[in-house]
Amino acid sequence: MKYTFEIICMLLIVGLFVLTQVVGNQFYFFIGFVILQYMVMATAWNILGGYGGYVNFGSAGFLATGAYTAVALINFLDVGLVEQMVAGGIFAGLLGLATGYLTLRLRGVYFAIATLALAIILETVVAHWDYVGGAAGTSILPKRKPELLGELIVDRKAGIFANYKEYLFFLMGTVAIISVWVARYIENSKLGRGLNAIKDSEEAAECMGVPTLRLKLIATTISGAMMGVAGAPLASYLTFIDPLSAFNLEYAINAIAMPMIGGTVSWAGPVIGALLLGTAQQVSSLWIQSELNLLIVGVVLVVFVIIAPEGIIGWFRKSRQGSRR
Amino acid sequence: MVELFIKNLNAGYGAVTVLNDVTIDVPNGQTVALLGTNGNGKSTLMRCISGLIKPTAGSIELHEDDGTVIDLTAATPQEIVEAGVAQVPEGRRLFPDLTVEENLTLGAYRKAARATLATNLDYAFTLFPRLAERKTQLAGSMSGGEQQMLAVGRALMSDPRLLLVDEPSVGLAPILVSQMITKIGELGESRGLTILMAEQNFNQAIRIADKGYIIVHGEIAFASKDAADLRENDMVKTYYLGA
Amino acid sequence: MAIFIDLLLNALVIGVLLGGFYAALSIGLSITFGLLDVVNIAHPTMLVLGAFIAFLLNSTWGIDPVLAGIISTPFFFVLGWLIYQVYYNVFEKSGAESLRGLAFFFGLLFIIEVGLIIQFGVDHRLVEAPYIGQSWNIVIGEEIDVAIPFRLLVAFVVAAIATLAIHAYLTKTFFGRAVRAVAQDMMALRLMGVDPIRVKRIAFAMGVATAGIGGALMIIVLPIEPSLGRLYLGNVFAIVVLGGLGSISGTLLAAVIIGIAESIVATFFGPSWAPAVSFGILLAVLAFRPEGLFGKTAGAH
Amino acid sequence: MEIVYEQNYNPKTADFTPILRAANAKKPDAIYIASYPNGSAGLVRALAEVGTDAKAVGGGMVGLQFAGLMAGLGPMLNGIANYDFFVPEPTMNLYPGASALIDRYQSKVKAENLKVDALGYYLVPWAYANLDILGQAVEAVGSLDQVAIGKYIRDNEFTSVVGKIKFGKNGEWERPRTLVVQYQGITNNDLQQFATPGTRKILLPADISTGDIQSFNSLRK
Repeated sequence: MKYTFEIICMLLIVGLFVLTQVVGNQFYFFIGFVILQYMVMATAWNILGGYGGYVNFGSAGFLATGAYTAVALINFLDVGLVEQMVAGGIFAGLLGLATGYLTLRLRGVYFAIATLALAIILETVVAHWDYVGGAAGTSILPKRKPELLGELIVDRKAGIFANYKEYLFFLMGTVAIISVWVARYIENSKLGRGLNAIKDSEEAAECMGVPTLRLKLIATTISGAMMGVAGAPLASYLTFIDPLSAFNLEYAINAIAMPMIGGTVSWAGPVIGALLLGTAQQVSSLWIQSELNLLIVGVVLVVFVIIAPEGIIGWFRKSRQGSRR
Repeated sequence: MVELFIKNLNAGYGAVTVLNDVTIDVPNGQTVALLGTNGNGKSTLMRCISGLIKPTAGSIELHEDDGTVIDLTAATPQEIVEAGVAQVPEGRRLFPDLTVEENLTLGAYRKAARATLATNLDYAFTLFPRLAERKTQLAGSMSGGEQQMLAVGRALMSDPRLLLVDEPSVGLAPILVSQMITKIGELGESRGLTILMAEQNFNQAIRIADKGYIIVHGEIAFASKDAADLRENDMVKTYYLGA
Repeated sequence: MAIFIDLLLNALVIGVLLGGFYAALSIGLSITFGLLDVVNIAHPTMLVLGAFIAFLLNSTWGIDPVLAGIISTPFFFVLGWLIYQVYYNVFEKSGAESLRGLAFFFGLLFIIEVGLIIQFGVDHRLVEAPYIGQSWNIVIGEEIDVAIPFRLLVAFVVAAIATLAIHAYLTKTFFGRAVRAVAQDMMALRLMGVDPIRVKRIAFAMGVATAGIGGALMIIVLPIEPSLGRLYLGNVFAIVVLGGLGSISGTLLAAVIIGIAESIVATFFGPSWAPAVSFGILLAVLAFRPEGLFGKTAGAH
Repeated sequence: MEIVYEQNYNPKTADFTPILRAANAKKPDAIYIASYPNGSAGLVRALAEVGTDAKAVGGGMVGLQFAGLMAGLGPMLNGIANYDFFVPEPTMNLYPGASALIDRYQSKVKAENLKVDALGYYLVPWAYANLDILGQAVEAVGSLDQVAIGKYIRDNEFTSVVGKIKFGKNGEWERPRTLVVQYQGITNNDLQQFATPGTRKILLPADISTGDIQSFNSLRK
């Protein structure tokens, strides 16, 4: 069937909604949100990094752009979460476009370092922007009884969701599913094939008439926008935000590690990577030591790039091919 | 003083066989031309001799005057250089970000050549005065002709007994080609070097060669008896004219 | 006016000293990344490891931190040797070094960092040495005097010696020249009778070995904790790229430029703008001159 | 009060001498520093290297309470006034059980070689009190009903290792309990001197003070 994937996506969104209504313990939504956020980050990173071969070290900068767009909007207009996410996406997308323009001549490691530099400059600027809390950060108290299209969304008794954690979880889940759909669409489109050609050899791609410049700009914009959307609810989720946590390098690292572990060639790679690594991190920080979080990322990453260079996806494909023979 | 013997050599890349049963002899002090157009296996043979590619069958040996035989077939590139074999690779393969002098000095990396570094450097500069003028210039910024001089100079820095020259004429203007080939010819005479030179410019190569081989599709299609045979044999003309 | 001159003079002096310190942090990366093309993003964390070893030697036996750095250098040489062995066999040999190699070093970064947390905890650590907390005051004129903190001076002098020694080694010895040539053409190097893998292995080990002494300087200059390496990741890469890949003297110069820029900005505009300025310089250089300030070939290839 | 110089610093700042110099140029009477551990240590060193004519220096410097930094900085701390939560001064005896708790903590850290603060004055009593109060509230309420527990904590006074505690309208301490201490008479880098009275004289609150504030430079050699 032509729209099987789309139908599955819709069913998943409905499934997420049902979960929020059935499961009572807020805590699951609390950690589920992080895993879903990482799924968006990994998927977004993979569009540029996995398909196009451009390694973005500055993912945290895009995420924080979304988060701070949201903070500015809350202070300025007191708008709801959905509006914050849309605005966060737009601004981070614009930042992606600017990054693309600024780094057009850069490839490989140079591009990676330029993105890192950009994130650090942004962090410094935000730390001086007192309107959003400056270096000290700012507390965000989510709106009481928020409404969307006339419906009361979050309220213990009368709302669609009993609390903010459920609402945030549902929103992030929806964004994750849409992101994955977009990534899959790109993968099978002219854009995806063009990016793949760029990854193999930019010169060759150019010679074959691939509009490398345009494709790169589209990819940096889409990837940046996705990260911005994922970052926008961060302030509401943490109820506090400061530059140090919003621009944390851990976001950048996870955004790279997850696709690498899952596999960078297909949309499913970042999803699997985020599910595995995200869950492992959340579980380990609960029951073991929080530092072990990072140890797990480190060890898993090293082991994977050594024994399963194409990630879990590649590993499966290989073993499937092996058994066919 | 050495003589190079290659017997029944087979070699290739992975599953692709490039050289098939190649037998060549480069006598002491002679300049031997390995002729053939592009893609016939000249460079592969050169790489085999230098140990960059391992042959799948056959042998490569250096025979010394006193009867010692050095087997190069399974030797590493380092051991081959230590045995006194230097190569001027196809495409020159200079270190573009190093200066002319540094490129030359790297040529003397071989232990036996380090002691005579100064003498050899002087020799290279006398042979190619242009290099002396551009001593501190980056190799990558020089013209094609100068780069070829540097490539030859660099190979000489290791005090080789056997010099392999792969396509010295590629990318050079005709006048420079003839100058370069003449220089290589002089080298053989003045330093008593044994030279194996791969070339597709038949005319120029046979000018200085003491004997020659024509390689076609990885096989030796013709082996001349001597210099006169190389210049006059009809086979050469047939191949040269592009049969 | 006197105050302005006083501040400017001190900012310049501190900037140069700071630059020397930054050079010590970057020089190893200038070898491994600049000359060998190995993107060792774990380098700053290795420096922190070096700093902790200096701390351990200093707090247990009272060994001077600089001496401790020299003592730990062979250990880092071996560590670098082993890491390259894995890196070469798993990634470089199969030509898969770019993305996977990067991920490999990313993972290494976290393994070292968490190892340090498990071993030492997350507290800040300092070392004791007679020169820490002392300074050399030079009175130049009325209301103008220059104070040179000894810890920065020690860092600068050691860094300068190490950088010059490495520079001399790379330009004056046969092996050093081979190191500089190895990323340019491995095959040609083979034809010179050099084993390029051995060259890379030793050179990489040398680059990592600088983490011993560099880490010691780090803990002399500032308190350290396990995740400090991540903070310096941007700085050291910025300096190496700014200086131009493959240029050791360029790295030193770039480090001094960043040091002076940071200290002038810190003095006259406020310290919190400093990173934006140094990374602004980097970004501008990357956008308009990708080969870096002193690089020879284009970096954008 | 006139503010003559105010700046933020970045967590990565390696050297703080330019900052102190720029501040000194404005000839301040007092320097208030709000810093995290890295900056605290950097500024203490800069104060030792560049010096200052300000009469009072310190404020909210996080990190100087940590055993590692105290030992590392040693005499460089002299004269700095800083906030703290608990110090081994005689007047702190009004907290019943605190010293027994610290003793237990210190011996456990030593015996099991734990990678945590070796002294534990700064956070241990209050962390203990935190959970103690929660525990008392849960027992009094008799269930895990969050609303009821919250109400109980707001409405009642508690006694724990840090004495009597009552919370004010906004959840703050009804009576401020933060100490202001001044580092005095530190002679070397030995950690144990910080476990004895005298190195951190309590200036505030006044009822438990063990010393008077002295000018910054009078306490430095």
